[in-house]
Amino acid sequence: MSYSSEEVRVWLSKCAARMIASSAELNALDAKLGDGDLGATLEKCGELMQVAMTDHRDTPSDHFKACAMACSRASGSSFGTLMAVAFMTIAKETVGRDKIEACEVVDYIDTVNKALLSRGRSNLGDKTALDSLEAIRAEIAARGVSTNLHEIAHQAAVKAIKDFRGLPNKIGRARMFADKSIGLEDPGMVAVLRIIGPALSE
Amino acid sequence: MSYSSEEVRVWLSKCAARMIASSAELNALDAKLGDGDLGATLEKCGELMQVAMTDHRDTPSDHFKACAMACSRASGSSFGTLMAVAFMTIAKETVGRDKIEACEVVDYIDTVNKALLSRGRSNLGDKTALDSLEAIRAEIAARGVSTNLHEIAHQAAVKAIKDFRGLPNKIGRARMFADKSIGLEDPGMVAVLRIIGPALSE
Amino acid sequence: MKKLFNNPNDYADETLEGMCLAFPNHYARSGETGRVITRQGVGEQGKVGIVTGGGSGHLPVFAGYCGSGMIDACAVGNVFAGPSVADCMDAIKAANGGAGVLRLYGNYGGDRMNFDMAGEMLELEGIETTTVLTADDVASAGPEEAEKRRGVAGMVYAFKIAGAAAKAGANLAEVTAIAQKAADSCRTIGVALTPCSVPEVGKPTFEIGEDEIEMGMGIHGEPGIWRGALASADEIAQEMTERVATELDLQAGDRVSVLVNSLGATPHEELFILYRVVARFLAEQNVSIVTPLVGRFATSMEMTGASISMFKLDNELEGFLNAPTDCPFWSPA
Amino acid sequence: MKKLFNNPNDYADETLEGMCLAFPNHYARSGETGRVITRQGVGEQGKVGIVTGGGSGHLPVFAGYCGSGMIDACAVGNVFAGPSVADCMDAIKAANGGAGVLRLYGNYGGDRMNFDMAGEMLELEGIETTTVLTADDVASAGPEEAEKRRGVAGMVYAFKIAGAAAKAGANLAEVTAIAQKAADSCRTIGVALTPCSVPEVGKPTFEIGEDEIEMGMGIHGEPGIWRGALASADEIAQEMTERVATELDLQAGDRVSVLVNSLGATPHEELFILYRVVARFLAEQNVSIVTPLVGRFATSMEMTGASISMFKLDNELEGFLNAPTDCPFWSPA
Ligand SMILES: Nc1ncnc2c1ncn2[C@@H]1O[C@H](COP(=O)(O)OP(=O)(O)O)[C@@H](O)[C@H]1O
Ligand SMILES: Nc1ncnc2c1ncn2[C@@H]1O[C@H](COP(=O)(O)OP(=O)(O)O)[C@@H](O)[C@H]1O
Ligand SMILES: [Mg+2]
Ligand SMILES: [Mg+2]
Ligand SMILES: [Mg+2]
Ligand SMILES: [Mg+2]
Repeated sequence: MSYSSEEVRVWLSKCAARMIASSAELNALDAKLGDGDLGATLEKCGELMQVAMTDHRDTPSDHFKACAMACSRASGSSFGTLMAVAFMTIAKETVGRDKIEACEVVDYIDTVNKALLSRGRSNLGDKTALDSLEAIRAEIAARGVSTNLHEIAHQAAVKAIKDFRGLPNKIGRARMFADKSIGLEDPGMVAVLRIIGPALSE
Repeated sequence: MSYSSEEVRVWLSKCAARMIASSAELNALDAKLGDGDLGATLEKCGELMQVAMTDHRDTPSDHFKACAMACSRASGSSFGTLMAVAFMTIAKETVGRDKIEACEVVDYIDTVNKALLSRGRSNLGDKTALDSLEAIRAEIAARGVSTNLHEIAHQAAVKAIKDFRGLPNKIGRARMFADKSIGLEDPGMVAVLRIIGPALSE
Repeated sequence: MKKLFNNPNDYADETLEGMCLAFPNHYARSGETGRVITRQGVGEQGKVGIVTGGGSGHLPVFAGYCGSGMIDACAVGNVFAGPSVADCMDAIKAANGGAGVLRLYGNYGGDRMNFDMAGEMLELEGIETTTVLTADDVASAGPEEAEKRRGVAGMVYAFKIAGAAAKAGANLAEVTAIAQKAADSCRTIGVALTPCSVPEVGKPTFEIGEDEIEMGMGIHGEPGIWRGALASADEIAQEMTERVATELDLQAGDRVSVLVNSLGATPHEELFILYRVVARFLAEQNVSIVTPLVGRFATSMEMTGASISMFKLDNELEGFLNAPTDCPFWSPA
Repeated sequence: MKKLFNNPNDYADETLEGMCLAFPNHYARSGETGRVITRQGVGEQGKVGIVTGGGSGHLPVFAGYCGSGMIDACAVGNVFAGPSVADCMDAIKAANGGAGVLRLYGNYGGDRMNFDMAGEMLELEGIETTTVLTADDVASAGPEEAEKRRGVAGMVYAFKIAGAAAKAGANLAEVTAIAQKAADSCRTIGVALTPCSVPEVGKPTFEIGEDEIEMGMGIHGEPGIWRGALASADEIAQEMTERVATELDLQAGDRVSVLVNSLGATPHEELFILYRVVARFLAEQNVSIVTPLVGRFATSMEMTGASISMFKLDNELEGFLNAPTDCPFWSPA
């Protein structure tokens, strides 16, 4: 199974729409532990991505690069930059190819997450969006690539939030309130879930 | 009847002591309509005057001049300056004489008050210490100089406060709160009464 | 009252002590009480001296503006209280270089009384003095009673102009005349959002609602023109700008300096937001802005609020405004 | 929240608009979003460029320090939020005169991430960049974890030194080295009395009791070392001075610059009251103070509080500290 440039464009467009739609919820979550701008950041990223995704491009890589540019313009907040880094990383990984193979997704997520850990100087277990990505990667790796990639990712993202809720935040603004963060959902982890979108059964 | 240089010195010393004693009351009154420093001002003036009045001088004028200097050092607030002007004026009026005649007191008060009105750019009726001085002058003028000069002054000062209580302040900081000042005693008028000291019968 | 100080009664003295410790090449304490600040090189023979004075709590006004090409000596009172007559005398004596001394200060009854008396007493000692009062606050009285107006932030223009003229060698009459011209060419209005606290008093100087502002309030909390709901910065600035500009009778081609001044807590960010409105207003009238000043020039300690001043220039005023000075507080921002 | 602004989302942009209107000969907006401030004459061929950046709400930090002999270009975020990667890129491009660009900014995770990424992306375009992070806040981590410390008011020394070195013709490696030396030679601690409000949020950044202060709080309200009762200015200043001085290992004969900085609302009067304590402390150790700075250099809008920085000098640093600059905000008071 593989994804064409056009399929990637449509998928990114839908992600963008979901980012915009979850703005209020994510602002509220970030307000508890950070500066309350996570929703605004995703909204701005989403808007710029939607505009960028109206153009049809030859390769998935071109679309990812355009999204990277969009996110690097959107905001100075962490999540926007992390998205920009993620998109830029995958754009580089896939450069020159006209489609993406589903079986490579696990490797891409791994590469992206390594880039993000290095850029953000954080570690797995710090209770961030990157723990969600890692959970998704691990789950896909364990269960194998299938047509229900989306379902697998969704379940993994839900479980990650639950698994980390009781732990303290160890990086970012929320680290300032590490004690307070125990028992609360990390806003960035919830953002990952929202970007993936609802389970098909929901 | 006349007052020697020594009698003047002792009288000024007692005034100074009364100024210090009334500090708290006058601060509180000034706080209602002004900046609450009238008592502090009188206290400082009184302290410097007391020090100045430990020296024996040849003439009443020398004592008044020393008090003028004391008050001009004490504070930048209005009452201190008015006292300095008053003492300087009477020092000039009596210069070179070794005693003061009781029958001249009415004229001295008049001269002092004219100097104060001009220096403070205020008018009689503005509800200030000067209205008290004028009431004292008028009462002495009407009843004639007698040994109970102090009683006459005291009664006039008490009556002036009562007569002006219902009127608005028209000058100084209290003017900013003209409406609020109706029904309140002008702090400077009370200061005059306190400087005179209690009636003998009190 | 949340402030950084020791004994409330030492607030003014310790301020001056620190200021002179920090800038010993610029400021020195003098006078019997140490309540007179003089500039480096004060009392220069043959130069007209300029003294000012007023209460503490308004830095850089007043003492901060001592400097070469600015004020020579300043008499300093307690917070929001005038300087004593004796300190005014000491300041005048310090500033005297034999060519006479201009008393240049804000139009407040108490200060006037004290400076007048100090001047009179020193005339006996043969020091010639003149007086110019700054009275730029348009909110404090109508134009027909302009002589009753308070002096607020606009006084810094008069300090700068008079100081530069004196430094350039003008005589007492000339320095007095140009100081008066500077005072007459400036108008200011303030707006207050929250009060400050005088250390000796220990509570806020006035009360104001959580969403209220007072247009035209004075720098000691004197009553203004109206109290009402906090509006947008643009609306507030527009009203202030119009009130100030009306009186200056500006014509296309005129040149003005604009001073957007914080009363203390209002940050530079917000001064710049206000400045946009003034700049747009003047641009529409083809009036050009020269040497704008945006910052804290005349404050009320930690009061929140701002004032807007306009200073109408001619060639002479503009030259003196831009003349060099070594005052640590004279900076455009 | 009592502040002067219009739409909260326009706070940063309107600040920059006003700043550039007021000082058009010093500042210009550039970049795709207008969120890059450049100095007059930016991009001078052959000169090493210096960029900084960070959130709005700290004026003069960051954008205010653009100027000849200071910063070349600054990327500006929303209030208390970092600049975007794209704005960082635009700032670096603007500052580039072909001799490389130093990224010089405060040690905050988000800013670091964005500047790093901007630098990496521009290396593909052949612009050579280096990084120096300022991390002067001794309250934000112990000396053994100094690399985790936040950059606060002391960064203005690094701006001044690096800017002067670049202006003097130093190459990228040299400018980077002296900027690092400046960053390493400075220590700061702050104390907060009352919070400020971020316009987009609309409520105070933190809560604190009516008589409480927080020693060591950061300029965005980051937690400090202790919370306790408001003490006298001298006691507070003494603790701050000791905490800062300890780490600099001062010896008799050393020379330091001292920066007593208001976080916004704290008035100049109180900064001078604090300054006395620092001056006395250093005098006792026979350390001399050179070029003290007392005023608002790195603020948190209308926050009440102050910080004390010491900057240990050698001949090279002292020369650059006193080199001329035309920045409107560079003034000792
Ligand atoms: N250094 C980091 N590494 C990885 N993830 C991070 C990092 N910093 C923040 N995050 C994630 O981003 C989320 C917050 O994003 P955002 O609100 O944009 O950050 P901020 O406003 O604090 O810059 C956090 O909940 C966390 O999941
Ligand atoms: N211009 C004036 N002329 C006459 N009396 C005045 C004047 N100003 C103030 N006073 C008197 O002084 C009193 C206040 O004195 P003080 O507290 O020293 O003044 P302030 O602190 O306002 O300078 C008033 O109650 C009034 O009686
Ligand atoms: Mg956030
Ligand atoms: Mg943010
Ligand atoms: Mg009073
Ligand atoms: Mg007073």
